Amino acid sequence: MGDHPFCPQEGEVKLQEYRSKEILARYGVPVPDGETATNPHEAREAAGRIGGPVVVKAQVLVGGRGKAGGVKLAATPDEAAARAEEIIGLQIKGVTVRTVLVAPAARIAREYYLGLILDRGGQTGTIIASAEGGVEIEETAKTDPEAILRLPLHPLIGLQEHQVRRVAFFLGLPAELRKDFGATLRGLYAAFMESDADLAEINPLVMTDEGRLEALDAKIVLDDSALFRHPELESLRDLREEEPSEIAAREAGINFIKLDGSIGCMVNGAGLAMTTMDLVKLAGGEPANFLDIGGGAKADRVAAAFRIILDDPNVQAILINIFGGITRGDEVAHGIVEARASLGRQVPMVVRIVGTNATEAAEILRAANLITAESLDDAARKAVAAAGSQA
Amino acid sequence: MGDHPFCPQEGEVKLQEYRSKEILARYGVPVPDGETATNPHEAREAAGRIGGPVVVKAQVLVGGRGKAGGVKLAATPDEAAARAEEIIGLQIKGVTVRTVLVAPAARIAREYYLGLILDRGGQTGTIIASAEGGVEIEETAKTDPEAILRLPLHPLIGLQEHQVRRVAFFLGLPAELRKDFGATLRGLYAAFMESDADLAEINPLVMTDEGRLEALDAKIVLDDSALFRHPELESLRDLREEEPSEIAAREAGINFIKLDGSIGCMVNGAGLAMTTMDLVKLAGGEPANFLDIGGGAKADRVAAAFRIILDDPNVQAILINIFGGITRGDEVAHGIVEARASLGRQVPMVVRIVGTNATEAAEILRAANLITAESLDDAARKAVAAAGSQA
Amino acid sequence: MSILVGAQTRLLVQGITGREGEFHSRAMLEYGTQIVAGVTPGKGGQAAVDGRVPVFDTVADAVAQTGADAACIFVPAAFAPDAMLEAADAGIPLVICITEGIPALDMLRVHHVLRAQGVRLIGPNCPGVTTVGGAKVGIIPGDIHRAGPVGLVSRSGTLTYEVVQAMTDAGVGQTTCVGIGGDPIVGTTFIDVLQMLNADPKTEAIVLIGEIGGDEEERAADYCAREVRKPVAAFIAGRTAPPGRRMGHAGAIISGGAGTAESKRQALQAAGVRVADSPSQIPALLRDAGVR
Amino acid sequence: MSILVGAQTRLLVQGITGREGEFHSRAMLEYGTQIVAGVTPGKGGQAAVDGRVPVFDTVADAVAQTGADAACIFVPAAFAPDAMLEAADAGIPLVICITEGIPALDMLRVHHVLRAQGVRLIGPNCPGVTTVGGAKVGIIPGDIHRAGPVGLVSRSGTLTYEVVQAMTDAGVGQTTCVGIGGDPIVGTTFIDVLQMLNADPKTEAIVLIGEIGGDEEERAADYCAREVRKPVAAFIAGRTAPPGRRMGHAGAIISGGAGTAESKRQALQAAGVRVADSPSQIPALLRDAGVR
Repeated sequence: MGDHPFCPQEGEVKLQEYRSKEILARYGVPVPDGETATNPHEAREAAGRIGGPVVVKAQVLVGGRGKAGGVKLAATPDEAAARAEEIIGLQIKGVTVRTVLVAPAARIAREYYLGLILDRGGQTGTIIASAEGGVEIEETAKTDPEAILRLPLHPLIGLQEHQVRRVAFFLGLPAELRKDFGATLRGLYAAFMESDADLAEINPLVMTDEGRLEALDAKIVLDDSALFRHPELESLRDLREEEPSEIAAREAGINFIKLDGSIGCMVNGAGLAMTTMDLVKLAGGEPANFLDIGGGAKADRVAAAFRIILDDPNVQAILINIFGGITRGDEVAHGIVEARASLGRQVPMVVRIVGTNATEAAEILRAANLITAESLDDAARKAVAAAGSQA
Repeated sequence: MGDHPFCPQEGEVKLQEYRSKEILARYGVPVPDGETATNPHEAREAAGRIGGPVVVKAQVLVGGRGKAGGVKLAATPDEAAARAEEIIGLQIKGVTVRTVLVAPAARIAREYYLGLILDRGGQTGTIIASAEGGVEIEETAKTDPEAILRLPLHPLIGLQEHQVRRVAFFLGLPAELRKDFGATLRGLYAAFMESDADLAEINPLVMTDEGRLEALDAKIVLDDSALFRHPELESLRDLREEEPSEIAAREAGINFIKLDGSIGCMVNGAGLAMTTMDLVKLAGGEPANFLDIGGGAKADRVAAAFRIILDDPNVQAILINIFGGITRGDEVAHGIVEARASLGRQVPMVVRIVGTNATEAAEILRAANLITAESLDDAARKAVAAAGSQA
Repeated sequence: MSILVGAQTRLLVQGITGREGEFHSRAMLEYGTQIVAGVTPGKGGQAAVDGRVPVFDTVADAVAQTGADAACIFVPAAFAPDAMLEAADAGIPLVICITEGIPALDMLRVHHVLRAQGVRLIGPNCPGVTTVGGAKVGIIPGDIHRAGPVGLVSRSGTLTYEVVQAMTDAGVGQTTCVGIGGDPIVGTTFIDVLQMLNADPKTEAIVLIGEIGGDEEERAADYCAREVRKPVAAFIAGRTAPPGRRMGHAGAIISGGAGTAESKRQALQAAGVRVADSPSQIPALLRDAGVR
Repeated sequence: MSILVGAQTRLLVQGITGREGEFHSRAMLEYGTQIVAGVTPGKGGQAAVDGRVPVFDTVADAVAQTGADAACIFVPAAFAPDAMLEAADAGIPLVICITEGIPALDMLRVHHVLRAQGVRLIGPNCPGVTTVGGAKVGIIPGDIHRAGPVGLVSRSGTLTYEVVQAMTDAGVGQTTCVGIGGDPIVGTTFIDVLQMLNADPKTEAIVLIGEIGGDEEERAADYCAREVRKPVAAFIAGRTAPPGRRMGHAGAIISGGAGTAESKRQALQAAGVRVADSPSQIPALLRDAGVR
């Protein structure tokens, strides 16, 4: 249920509202007809086809788009074009709106929250439901935890009919809507399972004035580890909202997150990479990034990592920390020296290579005039000092 | 794996070879093309369409049709017609052949057995496999138990790929056939689960001279309790091989099996019905049937039971044993008296009604000149005596 | 306290507003069973059985509000598996399912899930459990019982009533009578109940009612020989059943010579169990074994 | 005997003929690990790692013929769930899965099935387990260890090596080092390993290496306070990680203030655990706690 603005290589893949709805509709969840538009003209045409009042909604992966002016009503196609004009290009939490969804404006009688998450603590999928829809579920969890039903699924047999009934009764749905609600929850569950999702939520699920159920907004977050078996979903990943450097890193097989400091880090292993950042901070510096180069670092990946790190103009020094458990240290050292020779911009580099053939590695590095270090603490201190001397 | 020639109301539904193959083919099991024929003309046409040598096979639910002359090869369409002429109308274990299957004659390199059964003892589905196909698996179980692999499925997650591999290696399949074998076993499993089968077997599964896998013969036995959710399978039940009286019983909601004795039995509950038969035998008589009239016996069902029992000319007396736990005994007694009045043939009846309102019941029965009994042993003795006096 | 159910049992009935559910709930109440709740989805807030039992929409609600600790299920076969899972998920430790005709593959799933959850399931397709003078849960007629020292376990329905009636008529009373059901997959086996009766201080002797098919009776015989120190009497139905034919219960089938009445009778006799030729002999066999 | 693995362990390697499998099998053999069998479907009858390890088509065959009692898995993510189930079905009581990138829903299924079967799963996405001087199972470099009295449990890979190296350099040896893996669903938790190390007579002190995300470290702290009577030192990675961003391990994520490095550090300190600011401080903290 967390809100994670970044999706690096290993982790989650968040889908836009309209793409999430596309998937849910395939599984029988009632989704209002809607069309995307990337300019006012398309928005006008879409509103004309839909007929009647519409809502124009910014398609961004960050929360709070309503408050930011990213969701507006329009009574006519011309109004829809005007609203699209206002929304497209808007900056919401640093993300530029490029696409809007034009959908029929629903007359809402009641709003519900209905979600399915992979609960890591409980080690199973869990239904989350609340009759207080339309607000962030995290907010409801704080203000009125009693208003939320958390119903764990059996890890081997999945969603059961008695659970569908229990959620329907918990939400206090009118009897005549229970059948449609069953189809909706079963559809949400099938979408969650068959897409290998970490999260699939409908918020709000609304009962309209006419007494129909509609998934007014939806969000699906996919498990990145499972994308290999969903080629049809991989293409749904929205690259445009990610940092270009993070996209480049993912393509090179590197796990990278850009930060605001001046000391670039290149480390093998996520835990060791975070530790390296922690020690930079402890030594009085600020890390410019998290970068896990992965196992068995090869020369081309080292070179890609250098390019990605140095792409950030704030970087004043680079700290390289490699625990050569499997990889031979001398090979890594050679790779660093070679890659460095072809770099456009030169900054001081502190290199620590531990493990197999560390002595040979140290010699190669010293011969290339790279700063070496005895320990990780020492490396962090030297990197901070080197960056300071550059600033 | 047993061979059960009868399929009363509660229990199993055995499907003919060609119907079993139809289902398996839907799940991707490789089944040779074949057509059914009910006369020589149709067999000739079928053989013509198939082309090349064919095999003509009697479609009956009893075993041993090969030995009984129910399976014959034909090189030409005319020969196929001649063989069909010989087979159609043949009596195999008391069953008249009405349909033959005309299928391409396979050139067999090797024969395997591959089956899935619901193992009641192990309380899960179990794969049975043997490289000695083409013979009854029960026979192999006796002569060479080591030649059989029994692999239980996980009751909640079902067939796993490592099990598919294990069976393939156990059978010693050539490496190039392993992929096709996987599709076959997965198809057999899907057919088993999705049809709610008690048994689904391919025997033999053959490797042809050309190195292809083919399900040469197949048998599916369905779980009768699950037929309510498989209306498409209910129609596959082969009524023609059952006793007409048993079909009539099933339609009346009565569980009935015809036997060879002279004392008709009408009892509520299967265990009590068998006990009643046992006591008839113990008293020196022979039961003419097993009949469980079910719970809450109503007048129309009592009447139907009388008709079914008396349809058997061997019946010389009827023993009625009702434990009126739920049902009121006096109501059952009235039902018996009424139904008896409208019967074409009259035989002595011994009636024992125990439980609720048994005293009132006894009075009604005595007033109608029916023989009553103090105990079940007494009832059995009186029924045997009454039958003896008729013979 | 006998076994499984008693005066302290707080029973919930699933499907209480159905024809069968209501009829038998009334009979259970008349026997003295404490029915604290009924469940019928969509009828929450009503009261069933002449207004005597509050009805809830879900088992979870019923448990939360009444503290029910046993469930008896009368819902139709298509919905009974879900009902069993619902009771187990709501934390009910004892589920007694009367419904017959449940598909075997459904029961397989339910059986293994409930076992992993530590839930005791009796049935399905069973007449239920009666602890004489305590509680009757299910459909065993209440008036055939008499309090006494004999525990009974059976795969049959009306045959059980026949044996109980014979015992009561002969003045031999019962502690608890358990019908485990005749389906291929049942939650509780002969051995489970033998274990409970063997451990129950009120039970002095045990009656086992079996029938042809499967090898449950043979395994029960083995268990009797190894563990049970109380006298056991038994009756096996189906001596005259022809091989290879099903006799009602899907379980009552003989395949290839295994599971015949004779094999079961011999196994039981070898284990020191007294085997009757007719239900009417059971009381005498118990008297012989020292039952007062 | 330390914990989980040792000189007596009869190891089977699944995926032994793959690049990773063969490389690490060689390293394990060099360490002295007893590898009795390898499994690669279709390569049964061959011998792997320079002819030193017999290869079988199935785990069942390998177990039947070699008596293997632990499995180490190097097969690709798409096939690893099946490999774990195969090991468990063949009766292997300890499965160590090195493979990373296994879909969470697959692991959910495997985790619950293996737990019900009583199989101890370490990982996936973990570096494995080394009992110093006994056996190394997995990919932890063998030469960073030194025998001694400290047990270690960690969610990380190379960070674990860093800490172990620091300990060895400072002359503080280890009993068993366990990498439990950083995935959202893992077979064995901190608490499971703490329990084993706490019960192991050879282990005198414990090191715990955690990172941001989840609440495993907080629960481990609670367990330490309640149950562990041996000194515990800890390091938590990710104090500088910005909230809401994933740092490699799917588990390493901070959501809404819970699971931060600070919350974990505080929970551990409150439980009496000595918490280091840098891996290099761990040896000194252990010395302070009385480790020779």
